[in-house]
Amino acid sequence: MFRLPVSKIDDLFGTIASSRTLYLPVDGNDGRAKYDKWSEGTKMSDKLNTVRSAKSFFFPQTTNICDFNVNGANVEVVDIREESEDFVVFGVRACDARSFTILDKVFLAEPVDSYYATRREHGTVVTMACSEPEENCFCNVFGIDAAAPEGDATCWIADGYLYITSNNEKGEKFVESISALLEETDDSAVKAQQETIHGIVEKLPFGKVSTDHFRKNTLLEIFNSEKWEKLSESCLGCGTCTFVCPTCQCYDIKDFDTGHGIKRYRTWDSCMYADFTKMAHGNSRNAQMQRFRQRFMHKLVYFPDNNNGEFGCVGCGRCLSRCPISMNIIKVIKEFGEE
Amino acid sequence: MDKREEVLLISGVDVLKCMRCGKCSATCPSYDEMEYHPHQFVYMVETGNIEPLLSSESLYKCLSCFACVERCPRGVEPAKVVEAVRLSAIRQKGANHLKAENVPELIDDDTPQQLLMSAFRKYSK
Amino acid sequence: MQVNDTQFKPLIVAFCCNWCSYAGADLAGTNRLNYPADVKIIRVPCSCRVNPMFILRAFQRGADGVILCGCHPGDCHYTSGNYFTRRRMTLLFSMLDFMGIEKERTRVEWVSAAEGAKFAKTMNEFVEAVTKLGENKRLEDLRCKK
Amino acid sequence: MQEMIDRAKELLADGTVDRVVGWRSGEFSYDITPGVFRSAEELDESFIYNDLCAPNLSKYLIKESRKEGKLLVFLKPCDTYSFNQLLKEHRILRENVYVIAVPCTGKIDVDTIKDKGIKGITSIESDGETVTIHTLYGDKTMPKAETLGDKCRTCKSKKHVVYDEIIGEDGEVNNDGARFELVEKLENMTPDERFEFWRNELSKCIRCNACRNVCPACSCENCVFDNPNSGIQQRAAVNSFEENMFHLIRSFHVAGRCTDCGECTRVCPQNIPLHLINRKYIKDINEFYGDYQAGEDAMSRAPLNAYTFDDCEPGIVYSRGGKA
Amino acid sequence: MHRIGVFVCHCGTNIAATVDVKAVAEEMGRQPNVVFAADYPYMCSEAGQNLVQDTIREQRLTGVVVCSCSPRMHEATFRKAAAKAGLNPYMVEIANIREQCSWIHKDKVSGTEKAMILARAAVAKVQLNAPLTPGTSPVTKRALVIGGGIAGIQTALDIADAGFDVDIVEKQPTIGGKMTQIDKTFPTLDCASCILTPKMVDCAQNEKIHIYAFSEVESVSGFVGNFSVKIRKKARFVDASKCTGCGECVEKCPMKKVPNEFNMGLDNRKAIYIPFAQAVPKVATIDPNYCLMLKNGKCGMCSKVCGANAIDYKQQDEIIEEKYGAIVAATGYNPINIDKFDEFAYHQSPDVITSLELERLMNAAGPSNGTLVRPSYLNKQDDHNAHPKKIVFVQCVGSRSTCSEKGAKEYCSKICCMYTAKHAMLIRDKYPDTEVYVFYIDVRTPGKLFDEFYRRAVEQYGVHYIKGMVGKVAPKADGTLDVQASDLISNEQLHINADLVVLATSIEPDKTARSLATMLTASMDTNDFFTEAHPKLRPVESPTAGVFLSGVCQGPKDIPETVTQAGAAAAKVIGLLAKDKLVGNPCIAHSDELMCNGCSSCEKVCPYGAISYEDKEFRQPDRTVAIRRVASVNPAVCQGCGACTVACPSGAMDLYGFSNNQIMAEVDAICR
Repeated sequence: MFRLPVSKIDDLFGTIASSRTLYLPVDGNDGRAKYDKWSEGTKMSDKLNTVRSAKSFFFPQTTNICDFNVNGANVEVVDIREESEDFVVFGVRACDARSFTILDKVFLAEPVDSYYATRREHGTVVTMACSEPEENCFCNVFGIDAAAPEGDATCWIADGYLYITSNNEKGEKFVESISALLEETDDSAVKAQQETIHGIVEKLPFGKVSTDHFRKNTLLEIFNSEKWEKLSESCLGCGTCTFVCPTCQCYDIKDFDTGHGIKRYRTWDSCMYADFTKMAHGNSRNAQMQRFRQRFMHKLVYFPDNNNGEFGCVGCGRCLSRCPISMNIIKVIKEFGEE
Repeated sequence: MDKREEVLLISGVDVLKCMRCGKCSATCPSYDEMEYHPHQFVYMVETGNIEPLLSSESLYKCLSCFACVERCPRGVEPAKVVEAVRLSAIRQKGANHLKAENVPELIDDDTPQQLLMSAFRKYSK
Repeated sequence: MQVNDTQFKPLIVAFCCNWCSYAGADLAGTNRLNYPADVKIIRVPCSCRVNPMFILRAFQRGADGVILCGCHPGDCHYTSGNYFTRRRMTLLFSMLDFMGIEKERTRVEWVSAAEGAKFAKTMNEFVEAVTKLGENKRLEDLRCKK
Repeated sequence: MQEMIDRAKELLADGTVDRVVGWRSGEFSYDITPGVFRSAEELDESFIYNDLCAPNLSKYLIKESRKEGKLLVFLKPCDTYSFNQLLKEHRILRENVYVIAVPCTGKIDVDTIKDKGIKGITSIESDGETVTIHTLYGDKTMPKAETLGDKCRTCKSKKHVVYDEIIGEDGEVNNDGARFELVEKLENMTPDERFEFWRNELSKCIRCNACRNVCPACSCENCVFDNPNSGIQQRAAVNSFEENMFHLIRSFHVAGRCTDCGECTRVCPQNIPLHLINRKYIKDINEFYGDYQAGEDAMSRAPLNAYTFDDCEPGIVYSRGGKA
Repeated sequence: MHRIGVFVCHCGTNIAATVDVKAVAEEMGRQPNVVFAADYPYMCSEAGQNLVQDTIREQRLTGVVVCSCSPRMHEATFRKAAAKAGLNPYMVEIANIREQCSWIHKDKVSGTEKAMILARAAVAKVQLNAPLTPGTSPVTKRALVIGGGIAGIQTALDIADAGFDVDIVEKQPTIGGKMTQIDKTFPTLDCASCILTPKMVDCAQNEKIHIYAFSEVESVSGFVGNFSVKIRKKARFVDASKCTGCGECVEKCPMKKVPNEFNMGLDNRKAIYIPFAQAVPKVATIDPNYCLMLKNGKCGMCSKVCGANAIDYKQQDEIIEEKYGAIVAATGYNPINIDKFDEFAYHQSPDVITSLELERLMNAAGPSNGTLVRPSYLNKQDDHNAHPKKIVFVQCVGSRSTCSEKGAKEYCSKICCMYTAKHAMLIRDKYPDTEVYVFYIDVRTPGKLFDEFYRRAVEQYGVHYIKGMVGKVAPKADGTLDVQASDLISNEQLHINADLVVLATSIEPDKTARSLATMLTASMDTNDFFTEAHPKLRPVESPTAGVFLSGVCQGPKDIPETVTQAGAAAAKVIGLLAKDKLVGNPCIAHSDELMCNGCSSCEKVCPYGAISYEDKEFRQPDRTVAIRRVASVNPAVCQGCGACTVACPSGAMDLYGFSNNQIMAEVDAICR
């Protein structure tokens, strides 16, 4: 465990940014937090979380995959992949840190998604423990400790100091790179803060929501439940939940005719959209109820079934606060959990 | 710049718009005192035949009453052409039509001094 | 022939209604009235056929200016088409301006079939205005650049 | 609220309607979901109407009014304008809808409260004047006026323009023009500043389509941006052009039809003041073609579907609107 | 996959001089889906068309692009050629590389580059073209002629002669128009009414012709072959079916002080009147502005004396609706208002008159019974000063002038030179003691026997023609007029002491033409003359299908020319009415029912009422069935403007031939 006084945090950022790009949560013009590139004078946000999740660092909203140069009747395929630069994402919360593990299971499984893998390789995730969890937080439901986030290295802010420890080799290298600013210390202050946080988490409104029902081999029963109709009745079919979700990873591949060639790119897609997975014959899920069901079945049933019981949700609470009609995964879990 | 260009530039008139109807001359109150009449001014400027105009007394017979401008069906504005030729003449060194020494002989009791001042301004550089 | 490569040549898309402005453009040609080759005309049945979509599309693809020409108000071959155009484009241009996009890049002119000279004059003026503004940056799509 | 529930029960009981479209309470006092209630029990269990019931219910009626049976809907003043506009566009079958107008004194915007640095909100109570906020970290109070979003702060009308019956007193139209203040502020900027402003805002857009899907004017069977044959289909915006394109075209399509219900801004997860774009159109229409409020009635022609012989020319834009 | 053929025309050197046509063809040959590209000296020649047709067959082309002159010129030619070779004519696109390229640009490099871009846009568009088949619509076999002057009369007679019904709408109480007011006609000097009135009677007696006199067109809807017109029959306060035209009522009417418009206000008529003896229909009309009964309810004299009981003070305007296959505009002209030409003293002296007033003064049925007198002596014709001894004619009053603020016209009114020569000649013939001066700018006499006529006036009748415009007319104390003018040939200023000054005022289209043009959706030029579909090749058709032009409403004309054009317009109408069915324009709007919201936006902007709605059952994506309101377009009514396509937010409404995707493909190709 190392530490440095919070007053010297700008030196820390400066040192990190001297050798690679540093991203961290900052307050935007509207006072809401978003990830942004650090430069001299950038202040880290003290908001609990960013509006958008950190997944775009590894899985951006749109990615150019390749180009086709068209010249008359000749078509030439161009690989546009470039070696990406090293970067550090600082201040990632426990929920988002866990989301990377979930995304890894999708994108790093064979066949490996090279676009994702390259970004993952070049990125170092430095997490930050939560000190003031909010009403929408329920990461503990999925076994995430807001006081001990994962990531390559983890930070805590307590008693005027920033505490830092590494969790793996990449993390060690990171800590090594800033060691000049750090002093070694014990973890007593961190332990004390963790206890406080655990106390708050205990009392969170959704802290005790049970997901047990989804683990009881209940796929068909849940799928065929009549409850979906009511749950989804006012769903607008927008993609807000999907796009703010740190674990949603569906995308569409599209071609854009530039006039002198084609750019093939992939772009986030949402299973809530009416034209999601539209094929030659039409759509596989025709009603909004079916699309709504798909999203929650995927997070709560299909994903865990295929991944040793790990849910496809990290309890960050973004969908809870952002859904235009306040329908969300907690309401779904509770609806089925009550049985 | 040749004289024609100069006159066109000063007057801002497009002499090519003239359709030679002669209404300017028909309406001119100084017609009988002029050697060259308004429609001839326009035509001679159009053909570049300006020297005779510059030396003609006609220049100073035009009253600038603008009747020709008012009546011209094509909007040619002949009075502006006359004025431009006059200016072109006066701008030549020493070509003032009215010199200071000529003024006293023009004075009589009935002439307002303002008229003399105006004439002096108009006809000298 | 000498072409100065560094000089900015704008790309202008002109939507012309079939009945008045396209015929006006033809008349400009018949009378050999010059205007820059930067202007490319697209024939539409009526100025009211022009969807804002087309205008944005032109900017996306690299146009530096878009001009709409139609019959004079009251002379529309279809009676009322240009009246709708007038409202649509007034509002659209005002919105583009509201978004900070140079208002001089878009224009509507009424050119009748008899106004070949006006057509050429309008195009000359518009090309000059757009040339002054330079390249369209605010509504560009970098993917479409060569 | 109890009056509304009682009346709804009566109408269900006497067979006037067979279902009720209203607001359903959630986990907290403020996460309210629109819902369809089919029985008295259901109404007792979860029907709610308070200062937090922001969602505009009129758009749901496009689908609901085409189902069998008659339904009861509660509409706030704002929602009645949307309702009328949809009637004008033949999107709602009026004969299948029983409208009860309910008063509104402005809806509390949770994000506005959160933006004041208040964290961990577990419930919000309002007595119409003062708002009490219970949080994980203690209670806070503030005047209700401070909790309203821009749309409610500059409310255009508390008058219901259509209903079958009304609960409470009908309000007045507010013509003080306050709703255009922010638009005017932008108009007074230089084009560069305006461009900067909108780039900054629209670059946040994640194209989740919440604004479009919640908008009562955006009720197309198939949106051009979803239609591969439209030539302008987009998924997520790839670059600044596509961001501009989406919002320019969307706002143009609703120009003259937007009732200024403000739902677009309310639901935007990225906090983009989208309603300012629509209000700019409304302001321009008022100035160019005379005052027009979409949804005020179900008959008048939308300004873009009408004209007069002496409308202003598009050139007017060059001589007005913002600094050069 | 498309197989496109591109044909680049040299148009002699018209294109080839500034566009490298070979390079354009080569470049087009490299475009995707282009299987054939060639250049040819004259594509529109028979050999050029054969090249297109042969290539279509040999190369199995699915689309053709011709890079040539404007599509307004030869699009139809190449479409026809393609159709002959078995290709749908709407699979042909024209790249306009002449009017909009080679003729505009002098530099060959940029001209060639632009031609390639225009060609590429056409290639891009044609690939999205769809084969189209025009719809057909029936033809109502009845024509409407608006205006009952010599133009309208001749058109109506010719149409009726071919066996078709034709209606004439005339706003005056009688047909006949301006020609009824004219005394003699040039260059033959025969009497105008002698040749006109038989035609008027023919109209009245022809079973195929129906005259709506004292009527105006109220509204026009529909389209070629199927117009529906509302006609307002203005109240005459006389039952036309009962009135025998005996004139008893006119005789007895006590209201005598009504300015007589037929005599240009030079004398008076009664409040109930028949404009002139040969009026058709010969029916009395009460002028409500002067009739004492209608104004004050006191009098009723006409009603008392009418043996036919035809007077009806309660008569109202009546609206009649009729269907027509074709409409002819023959609205004629009027002299312009010369109020603002104060240099001619028109308002200061009664002896300054217009030429049309002179016609009345010389006419036997006129205010002076055909004796030429100075208007100031109209009531004392026996005075020795009544007869004018010196007459000055002023040409081009308000014509050929850019002073539009005075109401002047830039065009030449065309008829003035000839009628002035006629007037001068007639006066000199009848009153050899009268001196006649004609002040002219140019004497314009193209036409059969026209110049000979003018020369006769000078050589045989001794009319003084003086080149130079009159600058000023000033009334003098002795009642004569001082005419100040410049003789440009002798280079002197003249002052003529005239007894009478006659102004050859410019003529302008009738004021009603403008609103009629709007109703007909026919276009007008800046002078309010109707525009022809083509100034040379289609001079009697308006650009609006089914609307034809006859007489001065299209441009200044004399009587023979008017009659010629009237016959030509009638021939065009007969050609149209002889068809049983009309083939429509297939480039019309159509709605995709699956996307239509039924919101009615399109209906609101459609100028033709071509869009209607119906409730239809649709299977929804979620397999439920829903009833939705959807738009459909009547292909016979739609004219293809495309207003609806932009009003439609969902893009359900699109236009054949100019679809969203076609236009965007052109945009893309141009901006590439």
